[in-house]
Amino acid sequence: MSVTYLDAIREAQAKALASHPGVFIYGQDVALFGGAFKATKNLLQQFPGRILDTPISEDAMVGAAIGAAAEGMRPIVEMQFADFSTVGFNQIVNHAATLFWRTGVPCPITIRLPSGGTMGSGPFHSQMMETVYAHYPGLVVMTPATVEDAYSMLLEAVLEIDDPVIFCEHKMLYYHLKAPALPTVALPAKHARIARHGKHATLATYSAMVHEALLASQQLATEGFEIEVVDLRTVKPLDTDTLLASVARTGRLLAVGESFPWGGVTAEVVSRAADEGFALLDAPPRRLNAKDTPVPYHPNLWTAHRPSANSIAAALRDLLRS
Amino acid sequence: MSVTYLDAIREAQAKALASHPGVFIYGQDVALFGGAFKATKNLLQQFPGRILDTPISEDAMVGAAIGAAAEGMRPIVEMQFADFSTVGFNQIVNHAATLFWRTGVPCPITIRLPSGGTMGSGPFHSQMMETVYAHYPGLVVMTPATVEDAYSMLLEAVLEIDDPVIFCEHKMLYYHLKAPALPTVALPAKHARIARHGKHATLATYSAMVHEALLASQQLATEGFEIEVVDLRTVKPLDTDTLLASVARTGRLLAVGESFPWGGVTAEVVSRAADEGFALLDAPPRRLNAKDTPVPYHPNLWTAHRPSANSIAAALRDLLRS
Amino acid sequence: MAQTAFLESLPQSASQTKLPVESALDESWRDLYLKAFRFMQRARVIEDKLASLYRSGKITGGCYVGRGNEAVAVSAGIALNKGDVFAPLIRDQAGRLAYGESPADAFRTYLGSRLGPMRGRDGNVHRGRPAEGYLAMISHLGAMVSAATGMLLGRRLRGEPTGIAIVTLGEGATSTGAFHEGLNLAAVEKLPVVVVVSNNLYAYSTPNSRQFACESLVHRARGYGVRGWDVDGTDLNDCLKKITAAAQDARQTGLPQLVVATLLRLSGHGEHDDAFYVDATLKTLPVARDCLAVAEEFILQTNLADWGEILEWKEEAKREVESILAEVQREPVPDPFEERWCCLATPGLCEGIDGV
Amino acid sequence: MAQTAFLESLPQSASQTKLPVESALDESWRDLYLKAFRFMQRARVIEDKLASLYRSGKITGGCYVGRGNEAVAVSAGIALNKGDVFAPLIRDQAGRLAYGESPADAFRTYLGSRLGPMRGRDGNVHRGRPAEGYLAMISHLGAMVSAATGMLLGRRLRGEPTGIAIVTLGEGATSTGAFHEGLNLAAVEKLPVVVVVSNNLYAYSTPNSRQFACESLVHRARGYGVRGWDVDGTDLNDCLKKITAAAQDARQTGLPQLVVATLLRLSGHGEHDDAFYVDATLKTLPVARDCLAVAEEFILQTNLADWGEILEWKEEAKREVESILAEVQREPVPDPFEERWCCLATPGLCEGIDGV
Ligand SMILES: Cc1ncc(C[n+]2csc(CCOP(=O)(O)OP(=O)(O)O)c2C)c(N)n1
Ligand SMILES: Cc1ncc(C[n+]2csc(CCOP(=O)(O)OP(=O)(O)O)c2C)c(N)n1
Ligand SMILES: [Mg+2]
Ligand SMILES: [Mg+2]
Repeated sequence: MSVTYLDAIREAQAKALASHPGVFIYGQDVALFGGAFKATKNLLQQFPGRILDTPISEDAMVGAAIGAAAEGMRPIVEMQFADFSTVGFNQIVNHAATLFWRTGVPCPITIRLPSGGTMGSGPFHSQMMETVYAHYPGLVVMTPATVEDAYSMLLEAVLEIDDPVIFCEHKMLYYHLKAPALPTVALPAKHARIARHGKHATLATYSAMVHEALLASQQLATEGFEIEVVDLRTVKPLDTDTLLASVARTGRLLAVGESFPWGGVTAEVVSRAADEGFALLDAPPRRLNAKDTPVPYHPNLWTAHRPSANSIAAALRDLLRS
Repeated sequence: MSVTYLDAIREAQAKALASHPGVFIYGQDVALFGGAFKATKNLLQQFPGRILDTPISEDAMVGAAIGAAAEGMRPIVEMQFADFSTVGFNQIVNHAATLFWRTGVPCPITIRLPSGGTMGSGPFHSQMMETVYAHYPGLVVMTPATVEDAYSMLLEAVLEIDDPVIFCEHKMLYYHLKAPALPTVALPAKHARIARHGKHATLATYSAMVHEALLASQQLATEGFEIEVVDLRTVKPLDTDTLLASVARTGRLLAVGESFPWGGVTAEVVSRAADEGFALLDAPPRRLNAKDTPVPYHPNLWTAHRPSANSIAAALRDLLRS
Repeated sequence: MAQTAFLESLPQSASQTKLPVESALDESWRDLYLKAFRFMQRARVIEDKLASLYRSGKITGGCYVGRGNEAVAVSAGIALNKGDVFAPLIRDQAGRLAYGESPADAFRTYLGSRLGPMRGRDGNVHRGRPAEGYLAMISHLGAMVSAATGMLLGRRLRGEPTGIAIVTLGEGATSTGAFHEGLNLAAVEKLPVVVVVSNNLYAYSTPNSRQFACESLVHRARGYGVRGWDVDGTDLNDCLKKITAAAQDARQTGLPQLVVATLLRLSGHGEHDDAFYVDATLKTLPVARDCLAVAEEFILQTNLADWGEILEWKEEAKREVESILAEVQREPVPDPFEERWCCLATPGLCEGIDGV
Repeated sequence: MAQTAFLESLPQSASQTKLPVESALDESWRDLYLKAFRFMQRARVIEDKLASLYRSGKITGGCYVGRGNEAVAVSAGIALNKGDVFAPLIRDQAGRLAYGESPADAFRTYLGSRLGPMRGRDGNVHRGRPAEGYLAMISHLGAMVSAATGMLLGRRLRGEPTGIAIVTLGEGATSTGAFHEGLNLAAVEKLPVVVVVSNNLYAYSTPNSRQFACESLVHRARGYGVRGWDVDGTDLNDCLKKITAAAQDARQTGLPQLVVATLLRLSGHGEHDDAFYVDATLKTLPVARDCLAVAEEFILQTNLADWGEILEWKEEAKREVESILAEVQREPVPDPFEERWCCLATPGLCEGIDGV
C-alpha cells in the first residue's frame, strides 16, 4: 500500500482531529464534498460537526478562526487555492500574526494553502505565497516537499505550534508523490533536511522544487558532479545552520524557488549565506526563480515560466563553472 | 520659501491634475478634508469634481481605479495609511498587476501609501509595505527619500508610467523634510542615486532610512571612514548597476531597511550583490532591518525596533572591521 | 444539509410559463425571444463541445459550463448595447455571445490560441477585451463589481455618456467582501451598474444554507439603496423581461440595480465534478427545469417556431461551431521563446529584460 | 456635500424623550438608567482627561474620544454579562467601563504602561483582554465582526454555552468587506452576535452621502436575515431599551442582531481634528444633542436624582480618575533591553532569538 502527499494531509488532519477536541476544519466545500482537492474527504463522516463549510468569505473565515483560537481551539482553515488567501490577507498578517504579541493570547491556527503551479491553472490558481507571509513577524511558514513531511509537519503545525502556521502544500505533489507509509518519527519542522548528499555545490530549495532539484542533481551526477540538495522544509524560521553547514562542505550555492523572482526565499537564502557564510563560498551564490510575470495558462508558457530540472541543471553547470 | 516632502506630494498631484484630464484622486477624506495628512489639501477647490471621497472600501477603491484606468484614466488612489492597503491587496496584486499582461490594456494607477513608522502609531499605522508589492510581477514600487524625489517620482508615476505604481511615501518625512524649492529637472525614477560619495563601504537604503544612513555616515566620517550612501529610490525595478558600481568602488556593502527582516529589499540587494558582484566584495555583505515583531507603540520600543543612525553606525563599524 | 426550510420556500409546482399577453402580439418581443433562444442554443452547443474537448484531454486545467444559466446569461448580454460594460463570470457563455463575443474566443481561450484575446496567458472563462468595455474576470469572486463601476466612473469623469454595466455573479460570490464594497460603491457613486446574481442553489458544493441566512438575496437591494428584481431563472420570458427592464431602469435613472435570479445549476461546478451532493428533492422541483427546454416548449406552444426550425437552428449552430473549432485548432499556440516575459506596459522597466 | 436629502430625512425637532411609562415606575429600570448614566459621566471624565493629556503632549500618537456616543456604548457594555464577548472600537470608553474594564486600562494603554493589557506594544483604543472575552481591536475596520463570531463558534464547538457577543462599529466601517463577510458569517453560523452600528453621520470627514446610499443602514438587517433595531443614539432610554432588548433577543434565539443608532459625533475624528467639515445645519438638529446632557435632563425631569447628586457623581468620578491616572503615571514603561523581540508563542521558533 502506498500513501500520497494528499493522503498524508488528510491523515494528518484525521489524526489531529482525533487527538485534540479543539481541532476543527473550516473552509469552502470541505465538509460533505471533502474539499476541492479532497484533502478532507470522509473527515465529516468520521468527525461530524467538526468539518464546516463556509461561505466564500476568506476574510471572515480567518477572522473566525482567530476568534476560535483565542478561545482555545486549534482551527485548520483550508483556502480553496493559495491564491485566494490574498482576500484574507489582512486577517492573517495583521490580526492572527499580531495577536499573541499584542495580547499574550496565543493564536494556534493552521492555514492550509494549496499552492503552486499545475498546467492550465493560470494566473490565479497557481501561486506560491510563502514570500509574503514569511515577511510578516508572527507567522510560521511551512513548505513540505515529501509525503512524510506533509504528514508530520501538518501534525506539528496543528497540534504543537501555538502560532499561526501558513502551510503551503504543493498541488503538483498531491496525487503523484507517493511514499510506502506514513512516517512514525519526524524531524521537527524547523529543521532543514539534506535530501541528497553531495560535495560540489549546495542546492537549497523547498516544496515541489525539491523534486526538480533532485532530478537536476541526477543529471549532474552523470556529468561527475555531486550536488547536495537541502530541503528547507520550513522557510520561516529558516534553518540557516543546516544551510551554512552544507555550504561549508560544498563552497557553492544555488537557491531555487518557484515564486516570483523579486525577494522571497531565494533572496533570503542567498543573502544569509553571503552574510554569514561569505568565507565558505568559492563562487558567487546564485538564484533561480520563476519568471517575473503572472503564472501563464498555456502549458508551453507555464513550463518555461517555472524552474525545471533542466533549467536547474543548467544553472548548476553555470555555478560549477564559476 | 521652502517646500516640505508633503508639499511636494501635493504639488506633484496638482501638476498632474493640471497636465492630464484623466488624472483624478480617489480615497478616504481626500476631498474637502484634504486627506488625513493633508496631501490633497485645497486640491478639491482647484480641481472640482476630480478629488473624490470614497467609502471605507479599499478593495473597491482599487477595483474602481482599475476600471477607470482601463478606460484611459490615470487615477491616484490614496490609502489613508499604507497598512490599510492589505484590505485592497487582492485588487492590487491580482487585478491591477496582471491586467496589461493578460489583456494588453495598460493599468496606469498610482497607489499612494503613507508608510513607515512615527512614534506612537503602533502596529497598524506604521508599516512599510514595499516588500510584498515588489514581489509581485506587474507593479512598480517607488520609495522616495527626498523632497525632490517625492515630487518628480510621483509626477513620473502618475503621468509617464503606464503601469500600477505603488508609491511608498514616508510619513516621518512629511513635515520635517524640507528643500528650498521644487526640482526642475529629475533623474528617472528607475535610477538609484549616490546620496553621499565614499570609498570604504556602500550603504544601500531607501525612504526615510536614507536620512538615518546619512547621519550614520557623518558619524563614521569623524572616525575616518567615507561611506557611500546609495539611495535606491525605486525598489522594483531595482537599479543593480548603480549598486554594483558603488560596491566596485568600496568593496563592502550594508543594506538597510525599515521593513521586517525576512525577505524584502535588503535581502534582494544583498543577494544581487553577492551573485552579480561577488568578486567585488572584500567582506560579507550585511543587512540591517527592523526587528521581527510588529511595530510597537511605545516610543521606547519603537525607537529600538527600527534601524537608527546609531544602530546603522554600529553595523557599519562591524562591516568595516570584517 | 439543513435545506428543508429553503426547499419549502421554493414553489412546489411549475409556475405555468405564461406568454405575457401584451408581448404575444408584439413582433419585436417575439424576435427578441427567438434571438435570445438561439444564443442559448448556440451557447449550449459550444459548451457541450468544450466539455467533450475536456473529456478527451484536449483542454488543460478546468472546464466550466453554464448549463441551466443560459436564460439569465443571455438576457444580460442582450440588454447591453455595444460600448456598454460587461463583466461576465463562469456561467455566461450565452451572454457573451449575445454581447457580441465571437464564438471563436471561447475555444481560443480554452485552447490557449495566440490569436485569442488572452493569447494563452490566461485561460478558459478568464477572457475579455477591456478596451471594448468587456472585462476579463480575475478568479477572485466579487472583484469585478468595483472594476465595472470604475469603468463607468472613468467615463463620467471624462464627461462621456457612461452607458450601463452588467456584472454577473453566483450567489456564492455575494458572500465576498468585494461584492459588498463594489455594490455599495456603485450605489454611492450613483452609477448604472446592474448586478445580476444567479442563485443556482450551490456554490461549488455549498448549499444556500451555508452561504447566507436571508430569505432572499433580493432583500439586500434595499440595504444598498438600489432597486431589486426577483427573477425566475428557468424562464426566459421572465429573465428577458426583468433583466432588460432593470437595464432600462439603469439607463434611465443612472442608478444601480440588483437582480437575483433563482435556478438550479444543471452541471457540476466544473466538468470534473459529478455534483453528487445536489439534493435529490431539488432536482424534482420547478427550479430544476432546464431553461432551454422550457424555452423550447414555450416556442412550440406559442407557435413562435416549429420543431423542425428549432432542430435546424441547432444543426446550424453545430455546423458553425464545428467549423470555428476546426479553425481555432489550427491557430498558433504560444511559443515561450517568443515571449518577452515582461509584464509592464511602460518601456524600460522590466527587470532583467529592459536592461534594468 | 449632497447632504440635503439626508438632512431632510432627519427629524427636525427633538422627539420628546419620553419616560417609558412601564419603566418610570420600575425600580430596576431606574437603577439601570442611573448606573448607565454614571458610566457615561465617568467615561466623559476619562476622555476629557485623555484629551488634556494629549494636548499637553503626554500622549504619543492619536487620541480618540466617544463624545456623543456614550449612550450607545454604555448600553452595549451594560447588556453584556461577564464572559460574554465584547469587541469595542474607538468610541466605546463608556461601554468598556460598563463591561468591566478598569478605568486604569485606558490610561495604561495610552501611556504605554508595562502593566497595562497591551504592555506598551499597542496603544490608545487598541486594547482588550481576549482571554476574558474582551477583544483588542486591530485598526482595520470591520475585522472584529468575524473574530467575535469565531469566539462564539469556538465555544459552541466545545459544547459550552456561547454567551453573546457585541461588536461595535461606526457607519463608515459598514462599507468594509470585513463587516459584510463577518455579519453574513454570524448569520450563517446562527450565532448570537449583536452588531451595534453608531451612525454618527461622519466617518472621519466623510458624510453619509459618500458612505452609503440606502435610506437607513438598518434596512441591511433583512438582507442578512438578522433582526434589525433602529435606535436614537442621543437618547439613553432608547439605547438602553433597544440594545438590551437586542442582546436579550440574541440570548434567547441564539441569532445575530443588527442595531443602528443615529447620532452626531460631538468631537473631531481624533483630538487633532477640529471637524470644520461638519455641516452647520446638522449641529442644530436633534441628532446633534449631547446624549449626556439629554440624560441629565431626563434624570432631573423625572426626579431620578437632583442636580446636586449629578454634580457630586461627577466630582467623585473626577477624583477617582485623577488618582488612577496619578498611579498609572508612576507605572513602569517598556524597556527595550528587557524585550525579547520575539512575537511567537511557541518556544524555539523565533529567528535570531531562539537559536534558530
Ligand atoms: C475569493 C474566492 N474564493 C474562492 C474561490 C473558488 N471558487 C471558484 S467558483 C466557486 C463557487 C462559486 O459559487 P457561485 O458564486 O454561487 O457561482 P456558481 O459557480 O454557482 O455559478 C468558488 C468557491 C474564488 N474563485 N474566489
Ligand atoms: C480598513 C480601514 N480603512 C481605513 C481606516 C482609517 N480610519 C480609521 S477610523 C476611520 C473612520 C471611521 O468612521 P466610522 O466607521 O463611521 O466610525 P467613527 O469614527 O465615525 O466612530 C477611518 C477611515 C481604517 N481604520 N481601516
Ligand atoms: Mg452558485
Ligand atoms: Mg461614523
